Amino acid sequence: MIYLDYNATTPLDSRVFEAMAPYMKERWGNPSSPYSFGNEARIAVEKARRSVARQLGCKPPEVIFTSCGTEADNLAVRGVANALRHRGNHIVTTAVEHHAVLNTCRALENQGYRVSYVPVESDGAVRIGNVEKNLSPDTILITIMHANNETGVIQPVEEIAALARKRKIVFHTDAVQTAGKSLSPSCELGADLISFSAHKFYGPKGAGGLFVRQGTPLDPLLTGGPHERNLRAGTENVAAIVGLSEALALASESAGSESGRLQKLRDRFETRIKSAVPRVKINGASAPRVPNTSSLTFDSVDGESIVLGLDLRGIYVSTGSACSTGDPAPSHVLLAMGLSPKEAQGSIRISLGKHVREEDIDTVVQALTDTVTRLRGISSIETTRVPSS
Amino acid sequence: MIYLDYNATTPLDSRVFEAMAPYMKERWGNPSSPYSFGNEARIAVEKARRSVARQLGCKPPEVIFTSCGTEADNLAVRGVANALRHRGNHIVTTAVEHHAVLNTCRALENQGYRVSYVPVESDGAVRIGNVEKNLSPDTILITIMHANNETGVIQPVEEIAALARKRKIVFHTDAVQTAGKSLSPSCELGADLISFSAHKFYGPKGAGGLFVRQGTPLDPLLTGGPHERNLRAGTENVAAIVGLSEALALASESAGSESGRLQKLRDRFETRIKSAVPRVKINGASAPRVPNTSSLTFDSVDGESIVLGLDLRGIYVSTGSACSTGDPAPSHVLLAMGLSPKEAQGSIRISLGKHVREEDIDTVVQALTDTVTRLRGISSIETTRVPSS
Amino acid sequence: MDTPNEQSGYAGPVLFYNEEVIDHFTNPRNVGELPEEETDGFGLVGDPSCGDQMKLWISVKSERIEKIAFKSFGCPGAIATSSMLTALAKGKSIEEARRISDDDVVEALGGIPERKKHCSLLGVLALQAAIKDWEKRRAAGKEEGK
Amino acid sequence: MDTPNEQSGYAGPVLFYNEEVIDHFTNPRNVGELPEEETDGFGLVGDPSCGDQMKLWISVKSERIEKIAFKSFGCPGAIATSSMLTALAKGKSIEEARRISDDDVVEALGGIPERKKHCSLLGVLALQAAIKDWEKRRAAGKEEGK
Ligand SMILES: Cc1ncc(COP(=O)(O)O)c(C=O)c1O
Ligand SMILES: Cc1ncc(COP(=O)(O)O)c(C=O)c1O
Repeated sequence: MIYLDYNATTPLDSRVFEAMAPYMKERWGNPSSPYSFGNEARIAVEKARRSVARQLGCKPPEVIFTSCGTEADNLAVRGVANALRHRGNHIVTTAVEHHAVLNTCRALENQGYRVSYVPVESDGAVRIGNVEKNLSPDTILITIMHANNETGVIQPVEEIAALARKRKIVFHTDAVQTAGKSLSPSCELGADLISFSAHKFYGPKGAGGLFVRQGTPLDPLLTGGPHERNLRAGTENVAAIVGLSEALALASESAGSESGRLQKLRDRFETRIKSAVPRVKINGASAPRVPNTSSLTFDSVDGESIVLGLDLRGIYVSTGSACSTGDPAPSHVLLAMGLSPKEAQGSIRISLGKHVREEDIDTVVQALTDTVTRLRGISSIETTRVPSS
Repeated sequence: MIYLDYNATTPLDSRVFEAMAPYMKERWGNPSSPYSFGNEARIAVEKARRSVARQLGCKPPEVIFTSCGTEADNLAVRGVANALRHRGNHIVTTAVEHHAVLNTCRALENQGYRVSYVPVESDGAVRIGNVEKNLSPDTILITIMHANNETGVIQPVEEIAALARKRKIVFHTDAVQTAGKSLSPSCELGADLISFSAHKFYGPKGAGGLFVRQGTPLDPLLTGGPHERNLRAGTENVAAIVGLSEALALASESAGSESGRLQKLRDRFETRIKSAVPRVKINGASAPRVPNTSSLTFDSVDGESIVLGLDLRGIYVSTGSACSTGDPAPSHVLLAMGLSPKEAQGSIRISLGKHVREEDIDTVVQALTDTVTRLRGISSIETTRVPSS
Repeated sequence: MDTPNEQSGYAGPVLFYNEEVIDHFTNPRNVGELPEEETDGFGLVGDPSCGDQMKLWISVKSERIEKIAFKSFGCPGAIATSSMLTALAKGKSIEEARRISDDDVVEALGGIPERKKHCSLLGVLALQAAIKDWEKRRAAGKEEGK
Repeated sequence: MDTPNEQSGYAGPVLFYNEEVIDHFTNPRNVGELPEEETDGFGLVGDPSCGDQMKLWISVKSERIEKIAFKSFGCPGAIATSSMLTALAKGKSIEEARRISDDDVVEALGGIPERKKHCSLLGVLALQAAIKDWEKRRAAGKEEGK
């Protein structure tokens, strides 16, 4: 198989699995238990927290473990919204956030919050001026993602952080697509809250986290026991936490060389596909992008049909939109960039990762060319002749 | 080691680990991905859902997977509170709920809900009349646990369910301490919402679930993608879900014989400790209790000191209260049963499980006797003489 | 093929196509266009600016569909159901063809994911449009022939 | 011993006692009571109806603590810090003993979990109460002796 959907999930690194296994097999104690067997688990959790803090460039108590990236996003957005309700009810975000942020903002609108969805330009990036224009005295939170999961486009997060700091507004960034992959520690982004998710960087599913800068007002989402500094109740998933920390350490170690390698592969892919297939567009290509992601729009064909065509050849890519995975609405990200619904429907996402080799790229270019050509042969939009009746 | 804290967490069954491993090692696809490799993961998740539904006695779509028991409790309580806000703002619970329910109710009080905490009798059980007395026309939710984690006392959940049905009030029960252990499928309890947590029945940490009876009004807690029928967003933790279902199937299989065995061990323990140590009280002994739990109060000694004394001999038990695990407040459960703070401070919990043998019980009785005797020798409360100054 | 969607009532995003559907997606029957002179009826349904689109041509001899062809811009479900529809309709009398329902198409394919059932309607509607077109042309022809 | 609590700023429920603390918990020094006739000062602090309690006896010769004894109803932290306090105070002059602080006790034990620091105050307060009692008795004795 050739797997090209690393933005959806990644294989668990076998070293990470080995690090987790003892906490499933032998050291299964509850980290909150008041005896030595529980302490072993607690020590593992706190060691993981220190390691993650080192990778992110923050203090250990600023790391809160959650069950996934979605939970981290919900904790950040709902947590600030609740904690600062007395100060204001306005939230600023973008039109291209992941649904974990976007649908959470929509849910908050139902609870009486006002949300501004800053538009992006056709390159997929927001302009800082548009963010600033949307701020008001009752703005309590800015939540803008680091890199977009569909296009890989990077938002000007450092600039937004500076703006938020100046205006004393809490700033959250969803760094699920960059944590463990960027060259610099996430904390240098300058955000007050940063979400990440282990299964995006060769860690386990069921493990995410939120950096919470000291002093950031935040209410918990899950209440109960005093776990995670009262910010996330629930018996800690020790193995998953250990796995997250191990995965982050390993990923950060190779982030530098891996970025460069992926960028070359991605460029090779884009150059070749553009010359092999007419009428293909790379979305977000003119904005800064993460090195592993390519969003492509093919004229006159349906993305899901391309995905299935490739699937039948053992190549796994995804559609640029949830549409093609059963939801009839085309990608909100591509629409926000100005693509027509038809264009959005004709889009796929390729995202590369550590097991992708140069040969794979050439195989994929060939398979994709064949598939698109065949589908265009079937496509009713390609028909020029409509019988006159 | 002799582990006697099965109510806190349990060892992962090695068969469960084996069932999970393939989903960490080979079949790591994202269940929501639109290609065959993702489908493998989806098939596993939906197979697990059907298996859990079979065990609980409900339909597969009525099973929602969460990351832990705490999340299931929060989803149930906050989910109903939000969904029915327009109908009323009153919630009925008890004074002895787990913090996952209790602190969630308290958080809802801050959001304008009114919560009635039904008292328990000295045996630890609520009386149905007291529940009924607290209902009002604006009651939208009753949330009362099945078995208490500290005392093992079973609440009259079937009666409460009948009452709730009659009054058309949604009823949630936290069955974290009974799921996988009871003889009858949880759905026979008659509740609309039932929480459970895999790590309490030899499954993995990081896997819980909520039974949601068809038609029960419920808002999601984690918003984002359309996972879990829009009730719980976030990439599914496939391995944990597979583990939960495997663990529940295995536990349910042996629940009958295991209950009987544990009850005998518990009775042996209680009989012997009462005859070996003077001034010891078994909390909740006169109410129906789950067979594995024993809550003991020793006069004039501190529970945490007993726990450490036993810990030093390789025996792991917990205090009856979070107090002794660092929180200065004594157990809310024992206080609600009428124990004095001093009595509550002198309490420990023994909870048995599948690796406990008869010999272990005898070893523990001896060690506990020695420890309590030694501590009473140090105890200032045991001093009768206060020098006259 | 295991189809957890249907059995569990699961309505999540993932799609499960069976082998028959995949075969019709990979080797669609009667794909293409009929030349102007062979076309007795034409149907166009769907709006490609928002979802799937389908075009369908029929050639009718003695009130029987002798030739049929389609083109489709759409998801695998749309392509496969359109293909199956043309396979079912070919050789049928107009009256028989008119009665082919979306359920017939789905049944002939051995099932299709719940969320893709609407696709099977597209082909049926295109065929009905083509039959209507044929009726109109025939009526016009009779007029002329008078 | 690894004490993640302190290093990570973690303030969760679990306690980590080091070996020294465990030794003082297992083999508390100077545990017991002094007989009435040897008691020159007595201190009682804490309310057992709500938390830990401690009783402490001292026997003073030439303004020096010759004998000291304690009993404690409390958590391991309370027992260990009380034990260490008596070990520190024994043989000291009243003036030196008065200056023993809770930090001194914690330091002598090589540290104690953050959440248990308040325990170490209990012993210190009991000793100060006993010293006050000794002063009162001495003053009363002098009165009498006058
Ligand atoms: C940008 C972004 N945010 C949030 C998430 C949600 O993370 P998780 O799948 O761990 O819930 C994802 C991935 O699905 C993502 O790509
Ligand atoms: C009765 C009860 N409810 C809820 C929970 C919380 O479950 P979890 O630890 O999976 O969050 C527990 C255990 O901690 C419990 O005993």
